[in-house]
Parts: sequence; C-alpha cells; structure tokens
Amino acid sequence: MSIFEAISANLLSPAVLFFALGLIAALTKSDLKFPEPLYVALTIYLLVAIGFKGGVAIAEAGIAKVWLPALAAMVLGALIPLWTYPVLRFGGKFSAVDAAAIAAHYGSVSAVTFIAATNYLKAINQPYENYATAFLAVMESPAILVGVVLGKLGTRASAGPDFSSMKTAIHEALFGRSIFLLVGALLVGWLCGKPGMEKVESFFVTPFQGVLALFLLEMGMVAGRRLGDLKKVGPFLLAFGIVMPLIHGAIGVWLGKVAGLELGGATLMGVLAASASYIAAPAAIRMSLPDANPAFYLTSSLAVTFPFNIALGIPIYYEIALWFYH
Amino acid sequence: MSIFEAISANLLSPAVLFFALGLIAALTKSDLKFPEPLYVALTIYLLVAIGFKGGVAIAEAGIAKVWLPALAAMVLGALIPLWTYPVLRFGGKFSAVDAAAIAAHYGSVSAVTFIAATNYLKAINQPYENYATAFLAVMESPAILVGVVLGKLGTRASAGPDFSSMKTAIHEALFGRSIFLLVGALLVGWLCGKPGMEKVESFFVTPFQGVLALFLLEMGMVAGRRLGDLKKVGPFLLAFGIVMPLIHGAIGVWLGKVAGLELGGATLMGVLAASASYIAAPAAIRMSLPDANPAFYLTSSLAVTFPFNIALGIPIYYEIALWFYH
Amino acid sequence: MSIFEAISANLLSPAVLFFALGLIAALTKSDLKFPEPLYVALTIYLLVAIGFKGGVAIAEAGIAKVWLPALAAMVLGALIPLWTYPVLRFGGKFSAVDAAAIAAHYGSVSAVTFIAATNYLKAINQPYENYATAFLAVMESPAILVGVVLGKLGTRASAGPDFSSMKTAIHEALFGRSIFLLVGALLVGWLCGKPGMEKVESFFVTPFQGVLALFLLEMGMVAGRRLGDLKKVGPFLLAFGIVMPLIHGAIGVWLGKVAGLELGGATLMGVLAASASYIAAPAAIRMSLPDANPAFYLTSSLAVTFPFNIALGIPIYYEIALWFYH
Amino acid sequence: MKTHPMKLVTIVCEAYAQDAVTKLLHEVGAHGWTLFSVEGDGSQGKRPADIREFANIQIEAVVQPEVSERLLERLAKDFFPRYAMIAFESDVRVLRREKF
Amino acid sequence: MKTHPMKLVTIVCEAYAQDAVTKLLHEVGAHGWTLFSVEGDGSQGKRPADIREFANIQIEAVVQPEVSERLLERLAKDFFPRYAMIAFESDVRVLRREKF
Amino acid sequence: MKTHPMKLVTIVCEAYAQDAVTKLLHEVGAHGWTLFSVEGDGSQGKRPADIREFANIQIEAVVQPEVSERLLERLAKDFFPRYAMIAFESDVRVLRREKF
Ligand SMILES: Nc1ncnc2c1ncn2[C@@H]1O[C@H](COP(=O)(O)O)[C@@H](O)[C@H]1O
Ligand SMILES: Nc1ncnc2c1ncn2[C@@H]1O[C@H](COP(=O)(O)O)[C@@H](O)[C@H]1O
Ligand SMILES: Nc1ncnc2c1ncn2[C@@H]1O[C@H](COP(=O)(O)O)[C@@H](O)[C@H]1O
Ligand code: NA
Ligand code: NA
Ligand code: NA
Repeated sequence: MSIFEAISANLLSPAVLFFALGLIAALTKSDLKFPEPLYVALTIYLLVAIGFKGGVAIAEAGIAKVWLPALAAMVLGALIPLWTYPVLRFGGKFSAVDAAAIAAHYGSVSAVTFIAATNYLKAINQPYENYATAFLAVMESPAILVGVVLGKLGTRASAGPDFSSMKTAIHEALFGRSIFLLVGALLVGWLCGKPGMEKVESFFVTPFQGVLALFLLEMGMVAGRRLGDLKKVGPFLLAFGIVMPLIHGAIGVWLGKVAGLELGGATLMGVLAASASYIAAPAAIRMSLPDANPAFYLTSSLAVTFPFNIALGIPIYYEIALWFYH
Repeated sequence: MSIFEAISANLLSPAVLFFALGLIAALTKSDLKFPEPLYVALTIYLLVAIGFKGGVAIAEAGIAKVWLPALAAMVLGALIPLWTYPVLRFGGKFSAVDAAAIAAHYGSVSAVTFIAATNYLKAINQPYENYATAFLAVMESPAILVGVVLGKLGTRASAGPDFSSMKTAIHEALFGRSIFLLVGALLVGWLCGKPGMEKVESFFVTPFQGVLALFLLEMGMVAGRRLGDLKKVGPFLLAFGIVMPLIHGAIGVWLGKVAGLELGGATLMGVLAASASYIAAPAAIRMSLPDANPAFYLTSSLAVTFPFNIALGIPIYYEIALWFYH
Repeated sequence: MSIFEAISANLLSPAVLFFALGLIAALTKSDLKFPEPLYVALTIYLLVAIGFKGGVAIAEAGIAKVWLPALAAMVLGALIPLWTYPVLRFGGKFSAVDAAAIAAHYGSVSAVTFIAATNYLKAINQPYENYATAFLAVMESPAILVGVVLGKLGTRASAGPDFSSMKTAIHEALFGRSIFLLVGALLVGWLCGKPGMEKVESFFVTPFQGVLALFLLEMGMVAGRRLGDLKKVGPFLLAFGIVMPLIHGAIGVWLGKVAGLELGGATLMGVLAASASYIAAPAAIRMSLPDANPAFYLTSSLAVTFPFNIALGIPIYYEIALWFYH
Repeated sequence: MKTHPMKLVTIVCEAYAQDAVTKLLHEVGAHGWTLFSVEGDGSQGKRPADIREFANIQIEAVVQPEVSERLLERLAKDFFPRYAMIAFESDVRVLRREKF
Repeated sequence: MKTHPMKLVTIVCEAYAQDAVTKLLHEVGAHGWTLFSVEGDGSQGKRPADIREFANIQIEAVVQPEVSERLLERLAKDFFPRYAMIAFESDVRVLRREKF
Repeated sequence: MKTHPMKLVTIVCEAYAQDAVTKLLHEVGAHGWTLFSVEGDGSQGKRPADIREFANIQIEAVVQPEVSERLLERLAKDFFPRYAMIAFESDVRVLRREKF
C-alpha cells in the first residue's frame, strides 16, 4: 500500500471525516456546540476504556514483555524537551518560560491521537501490541516535569509567586485528571484481567470506535475555533508543529524497534513521540508556569500538530515503520 | 391489521410508553429533570446516528434512486407554508409575522418524529427505504426560509432592527445545529459507506432504539411542561395542530407514491410532511423574526402536534399509506 | 466458597476496583471530577435500566409470584425506622429529628448497592429472581414517610415553618426523581414485556455492567470527598453504619426465605434491608425535616454504609443466605 | 435615560432549598427571579456540586425596597437557622419600574 | 489602592438573544462581557432551561458610564419589546480603568 | 431590619486559576466564596468554555472592607500580569455581620 493509499484510507474513515465536519462547523460559525460536560464525559470514557483495555493486555502479555519498551518510551518522553527547548529558545527566539512550556507539550503525549492511531491500524488490519497503552500512560508525565524544571530555571525563581510552585507541577503531573484516569484504569484492568474484561467489554470495547468518531467531531470544532490564533503564533511555530512531529515520529518508531516491538507497536511508539499533549500538559503548565503564554503552546499543539497527526501524521508514521521493518 | 391494532401496537412500544411516563412526570410535578447537557447529548447522538445511517443507505442505493423523491420532499416542504400561512392569517386571525412563523414550523420537519416512525415500521416489520433520511435532511430548511420571507413581507422592514436580518435567517437555516449535524453526518456516511458503517455500527445503530426511548422520556417532560400554555394558544391553533398534520400526512404519502417510493418510504414522507419542527425552526425564527410570539409556534408544534404524531399520527399515516398502496 | 474467597472475588471485580480508584482520586486530591450532568445521566440510565428489566421480569414471572415477597419487603422497610429510631435517640443521644432522619435513610434503600449486588451474583453465577427489582421499588418510600412522621412528632409542630409540610414529604417520597424513574420504568417494562425488551436490550442491558463500573468510579470520589466528615459524626454513628446493616441484612435474608424466595432473591432482600438511601431519602428529608443535620444522615449512609456494603457487605449477606439455605 | 432605584437581593443556598425560597419570593411579592447553579465554600464546608445533595444555587431577585425588607426578615427567621445559606442586598437601577 | 468607578450592566434574557446582545455590546463600546447560563421566572413565565428554546442567559458587562447609557437606551428600544428580558445597572469599582 | 455594609468582590478569570484564587481568598481572610462556570469575551479573546483550557469562572466573595483592600492588592500584583482576569468591588448589605 503506497503512502498515498495509506493517507486516503485514513482520510475516508468515519473518525477523520467527523473531525473534518467539526472543523467545518467551526469555520462556518454553525451554532452547533457540544456542552462542556459532554466533552468531559467523552474524554473520561475514552481514557478509561483505553486504559482498562491496556491493563488487561498487560495482564495477558505479562509485565516481562512490557517493561523494556515502556521504560524506553518514558525516557524518550523525558528527553524530547531537552532538544526541543533549545530549538525553540534560540531557533524560535522564544522566552525561556515559553520555550520550556512548548517543549513540555511536545515531550508529553495526546491520548486521542494514540487512540486514532490504534483505530487506523485496526482499519488496515495491522496487528499491534495491545499493551502499547502502557507507553501512553508512562509517557504523559515525565516531559511535563522536565519542562517545568526548565521553565523554573529559565526564570528568576522570585518571579513566580508562591502559588506556582514545583509542588503544584508534580501533583498535576501525577494526579492530573487525564493521567490519573489512564493510569488508574490501566491498573484496574491489570488487576481484573480477562474475566473482568468480559463483564465490561460491551461498554468499553464494542462501541469504542463510534464514540471516538463522535468525540473527533467535537475536537474538530475545538481545533477549528483556534485556527484564528494561528497568526498569533507565527511561521516558526507553525513549521515546528509539523516538522518536529515527523522527526519525533521517526525516532519513536526506531526506538520501538530497538526495544523489540513489532511493526504495530513501533508505529504507536512513533505516534506517541510525534503527538503533543493538549489536556494534561496545558493544565499542569498553566498552574505551575503561569508566565508562559498559552497562545503559543495550546495553539501549536491543538490547532497545528493535533490535526496534522490525525489527518496525515498517523499513516506517515506507519509508512516510516514499514520502511524500518522491511 | 386494523387502524386500532396499529395504534395500540404503537402505544405499547417502549418509546411511546416512556414518552407517556415523561408527560406524567411533568404533570405530577416530579423533581425529575434531565440536565440540559444530557438533552443536547441525546439530540446530537440521534441526529448523527440517523444522518450517518441515511448516508450509508444512499451510498448503497445510489443517488439515482434518491434524487427524485428527495426533490419532491424539498418542494413539498417549501410549499406547505404557502397554504398554511393564509389559513392562519385569515382563518386564525393571526398577525402576519405570527402566521408566517407558525407556517415555517409546519413546513419544516421533526427529526425525532421521523425516527419514531422508522422505529414503528421496524416494530411492525414493514420494510422502508433507509435513504429516506435524505428527505428529512432536505425538508428541514426550505420552509424556514419561505416562512421568514413571508414574515418579512408581512411586517414593515423598518419594524425589525438590523439584528434580525435575512442573513441571520439563511445562516440559521443552513448551519443551525440540527440541520448541520443531520446533513453533515449524512455526507460522512455517504462518503465512507458500508465499510465505515461496520466500524461504528455498534455505537450508532445497535443501541439506537434504547437511546430513543430514553430521549422520549425527556421529550414527554418537555412537552408536559408546556401543556399549561395550551390555553394561551386558543382553540383554533389546537385544531390546526391536529388537522393540518393529517392533511399534510396524506399529501406526503401521495407524493411519495408519485415519486416512486415503496409503502414504507411513502409513509415516512407522510410523517415528514405531517411533522412540525421544534428545534431548527424555533431557533431560526426567534433570531430572524423576533416579533413573532413563541407561545404560538412552540406550543402548537411541541405540545400539540408532536405528541399527537408520536401517539396517533404515525400509525394513522401508515394506514393511509396502506390504503394508497392496496 | 469461603467468605474470604467470596469477599476477594468481589474486591477484584471491575465495579469495586473502580470504586476504590474513585476513593483514591478524592484522597489524592486529583482534579478529576465528573460534571454533575454526567452523574445525573448515569443515575437516570441505571435506574431506568434496572426498573425496565425488573418490569419485564414481573411480566414474565406473573404478579402472583411477586406480590407476597414485595409486600414483605415493603413492610420491612416501614418497620426498620421503628427500631433504629430508639437506638439512635437513646443509644446515640441524637435529637428526635436527627434520629428520625437517620432512621428514614436506613429503612429506605440504595439502588446502586442493589445493582452492585445483582452484578456480584451474576459474577459468581448465582441465579436470582429478576423481579427482585420490584422489592427495590416498593422499599424506597415507606421508611421515608415513617421517618418524617417520627421527626414531626419529635419536634414541636410550630418549630417547622409551613414550607416543611407533611405534604412536601409525601410528594417527595412518591414523586422524587429516583423513585419515580424506578417505579415508572418498572411499569413500562411490565407493560411491554419481552417484545419491548428485545427492542431496547442492547442499550439497557448489554452495556449495563460497564456503565455501573464507570458510575462507581464517580461514587468512589463522592464518598471519598466526605471521609473528612467522619469525625463530625462520632464513633457511635460509625459503628451504627456498619453493625445495623449486618443485622438488617440477616433479617432481610430470613424474611426473603420466609416469603418464599430462592437463595438469590433472599440475598437481594438482605442487601436491600442492609442498604441505606443516599438519593431519595436525603432529598425528601432535607425538604420536610430541614431541622435535621445532613452531616449525620448523609455521612453515615454515603461515607460509611455505602462503601461497606459495596466492598464487604454484599458477599457477607450472600454468605448469610447460604447459611440460611443449607 | 430615566432609571428607577431598586434593590437586588442575592441568596446563595443549598439546592434543596430552591422550592422553599422561590415560594417565599412569590409570597413577599417578587415578580421574578434568576437562578444560577454554583459551587461554594463557607462555614458549613465546601459544596462542590458533585451530587445534588452538595449542590448550591444562587437566586437573584430585583425587587421594591419594601419587598426586600420583608424578604430578608423571612429569610433570617425561617431559613438561616436551617440551611447553608447567605443573603445580601444591593442597589441597582432599572428602566421599567412597573416590571418589578 | 486606587479604584475607579464603573457601571456594571446586567442583562437577563432568553438564550436566543445571545448573538444580538453581544453584537450590541460590541457596538456601544463594551470591551468584554461574561455570560451565565441561568434559569428564571418572570412575567413571561418560567424558563426552566430544559431545552434551549426555554433557556435563559445572564450577561454582565463592566463599562464606562456613557457606554451604559447607550446600552440601556438600545435595549429599551430594540430588545425589550421583542424578548423575555430584564436589564439593570449598578455601581462597581475597578483597578485598571484602561481595561474597560 | 438591621443590615451591615460589606464589600462584594467579583473575580472573573480562567478556570485554571481557581485553586490559586481560592487559596488567596483564604489567605486574605475571606470566610467563604461562590463560584460560577461562565463564558466570556475580553482583551485576551473569547472564552467559549468548550474545553477546560478555554473555560472561565466567576468567583464572588462578600468580605470586610479591609479584606477587600488586601484582596485587590494581591490580585493586581500576582494575578493580573499572569491570567486572563478582571476583578471589581461593589457595596452590599448583609444581615449577620459575624458571618463575613
Ligand atoms: N463570604 C461569602 N462570600 C460569598 N459566598 C459565600 C460566603 N459565605 C458563604 N457563601 C456561599 O453560601 C454558601 C453557604 O454558606 P455557609 O452556610 O457559610 O456554608 C456557601 O457554600 C457559599 O456558596
Ligand atoms: N424581578 C426579577 N428579578 C430577577 N430576575 C428577573 C426578574 N424578572 C425577570 N427576571 C429574569 O428575566 C427573565 C425574563 O423576564 P420576563 O421577561 O419578565 O419573563 C426571567 O426568566 C428571569 O430570569
Ligand atoms: N468589561 C467586561 N465586563 C464583564 N466581563 C469582562 C469584561 N472584560 C473581561 N471580562 C471577563 O473576564 C475574562 C478575562 O478578560 P480578559 O483578560 O480581558 O480576556 C473575559 O473572558 C470575560 O469573561
Ligand atoms: Na510527544
Ligand atoms: Na412538516
Ligand atoms: Na435499608
């Protein structure tokens, strides 16, 4: 399957088409709006479902298989900010705190992008390690912590008032709602394994793809409402939001292979490395680095990188994986 | 099956019984209340599901089969206000703007009534053209636009302030949330066809009837809370809200037959013609004809015509269709 | 199966593990929060689903089988406050109105505890009478009414302003949202029976256990947020909240057997007797006995008895039933 | 343009007091009210509105001075002792006196 | 610390008037607004916010006195006759005059 | 009936500032607060509350005059430079002085 077939296969999936529909809704100023509680409910469902499924998969596969690639994913997440920071600071001329904030977002991950990728693999009948969710779970926090430290170092400690303490950052990075749900559901799934899965499968697994499609309709609107901010972020960040994911995607795939994953798992590792957080990181950063400008990190991760990955990135990372594995 | 059997079969379906339960909740002043976000979520689900399903059906049947009856439906929707307007204006002594507003509602359609009708047909094992959703999609807007024009002509242009412009009306009629969701999901379904359906079927199709039952419980409460306004609308509008649907239902069935539909499809065309909008039209009318009194158009469509169609109308239109086809 | 196996089997079910996860979320002050509309939506779903299922079961089994144990359940619910009141009044030194309020809660029932119990029985493949939901439905109100009367007698009538009338109590006890939904859905299910069930099964039955797991995650947070109030209620109420359920559980099981139920049904009758209301009773009591202190009745039923029953009580009552039946 | 002085009475209380409070507003002669679902913290502890039992509402009513007087009196007598609640009064100006 | 007197204009109206009202706020020179989803009761009956058709919003804007003047005039002329709505003005003090 | 003058401080800010603001309220000596989930528009752009990142809250606290003073000072110093936010003060009258 050529890269073009791969991409068009992705573009014609319900998930991506609903995402596009959401973009159109925002651009045509339709009064269609998902109430925030619905957005939260869908997020909770997706995170719990993917976490639980991953936990069961770990119970099935055994931790022995999982720990090495999981560790690799974690380290990669922690390292990414270390090179993105200077790129932003000196290449993009961003202030220390803004560079650190953006770096944290690109080191962390987007659960929805990951989920969309698993859907894509399912659609093209490409098997993958179900326990890959574990990588998602461990990759979310490290980059946030590294980013906050970079930001604090970059700004005179005195600058920040007591409420934006490192403690806040650590608490958010470990107990923030998305991380907590994901890790928690993963542990629950791990503990109850297959028998537990049989009980809840018809709620957490069967309707999953449909729920994702509905959620991406909303995400399309959310991203679409921010397209206007693109001019605020400037050409550098636009380029950064597309080029960096491609680089990180390749690194992720390569690392996945080195860590002994199959084609599917390596693709997902690439997707994780390439994705930028827009739930966990913004919350943690806003609370612990309030001097960073959200217009930069939110717009780039939400209005540039997220749509790019959903539409084009995922099949591209898969092609990269194919190239690595054949 | 006699008309009485048909009606009682309908009255004993979960959907209608839950609707009745909702009415009782409102009349007994139970503190049961669906939070608005839940109402919105259920609406979104139903519109997306029915739209998507219809789109897939079009992809299956081919546009060649669909375009003629769809066009007929569209024209019928646009024409209905032209005769309901004088009836209301001179028969009911309504002001020009009120007559126009009510006419718009009865020319437009109620998606939930349509959905309840498809459920009814399924329950009595009466096959129908799945692409009938296309008629629902194209019938929603035309009448609204015609109604707004009638209203504007009826009132001195100067009367309305700049915010209630024709532009507002057109935008609402084309991008209002219910129309946008329905048409959008229809296009998405059309584009991905059967393979797409397989992915999301267990969310958008399997639980559909149950969700409808829950939604009708809420609609019963919503309608029940407005029964008190019936005295405001007067006997003429009460009669209008029941007689007009019967006439339009017959016309719709006949037109469906002429347009080459089978028994099931013609029944649905009749239901669409008979139904009155209570989502798309009220929003568009309130914004573009703010001088029209909502107590008239909302009460008649929501508290008279909607319950009548759900409980009695649907089986009656089916009987009319049987009569036309045998 | 020993009591310890029974308990650990329960503790490792997804439902209970998610409940524990919710407790942890509250204790670690995670910013995870279910929006109230989601909580309401889940409650509505669970009550309608369990009610509808029970109604269909009654239609299947025939009222002849159901009325006697249902009557027994009703009487038991009405009697429980009569002995819990003096225990609280003289043993616990509570004011008349507080004693009456708490008594009402322990005479009434917790639908979620009942649902969790049915799940537990399903998990250990213990059959039970599906129409047991009827007992849940009839046990909710009587104790509330008895409790309110006790409270009014205990306090000088003049003390309460007109807004806290007996009328309010009766209306709340009969039309309060949880009772109304449960009884209403039960009647709907009863009326449409098996054919109706086939239509909505894939929404109200298939995903049920998964929804319960998600709901218990929320309930864990809700209970966890109140653990801090435990010091307010004092050691007596703590003990009361655990010992009373055990006594009531045993009585309930015994009564179930006397009333001719099988092992499963008797267990559920025990669970109902042991459970304390935290939806219907608090609403009715707060409105009709505003002088009663919610810190007492809410904390004990929500933060003591509910978690105890979910984690340990259910398997214990089952063991008691085994003991009675063998 | 000509405005008329009125009193805005703001009541924050637990959700279960809603019917009692709106009934009272009607009794003392308020012609309308606006209700907000809110969260809060006060002497009786946090009310995070996670479940209805711990939900708060804020009710605002624009009323004639004498109505405000009666309203506050009744609140102090019947409600303050029983409910988690605060109430306060402030001065506002409206356009259509007859409406209030 | 130095505060500056401003006017707080509060508008309660049906949800469908939102675009028209915010458009008006912009025209008369308000630099921002805050919107609440509310329920209400008034001369045109209860608005329980069960469906959007019966939902209310409250919009608050802190503005310069002359802006408040213009705003109330326009509301009285174009909006009061058409919508279920009330509006009132009160005095507030802000820190950053330039912001409003 | 006897009322006592108090200050009502109203703060509108992005949702992520909630913990910091309530912490501050506690520090400066407020005895309670009420929180609203709101949408808004201002110099930093629309906040449609579609996702938490773009959600607003309004926090109201009835406080003693000197508390209001301290509160506004701290807001101006630590919060205004960092958050999308406004704050203003107005005069209200309460019944139970001791409560605030
Ligand atoms: N000083 C205050 N300022 C604003 N709101 C308050 C204040 N004190 C209490 N409240 C509100 O009133 C509710 C009940 O107050 P309390 O009875 O003190 O717990 C609280 O949950 C808050 O929403
Ligand atoms: N006296 C009042 N005090 C507070 N809010 C009011 C008052 N009168 C009306 N409202 C609000 O304004 C809305 C429209 O008022 P009306 O046009 O009188 O129905 C009502 O639904 C209430 O939310
Ligand atoms: N003039 C105003 N009147 C009322 N609310 C305002 C005003 N200006 C700003 N706000 C609110 O404060 C939030 C932050 O304001 P800003 O920092 O100007 O974007 C906005 O989203 C609005 O909710
Ligand atoms: Na990443
Ligand atoms: Na029609
Ligand atoms: Na009980």
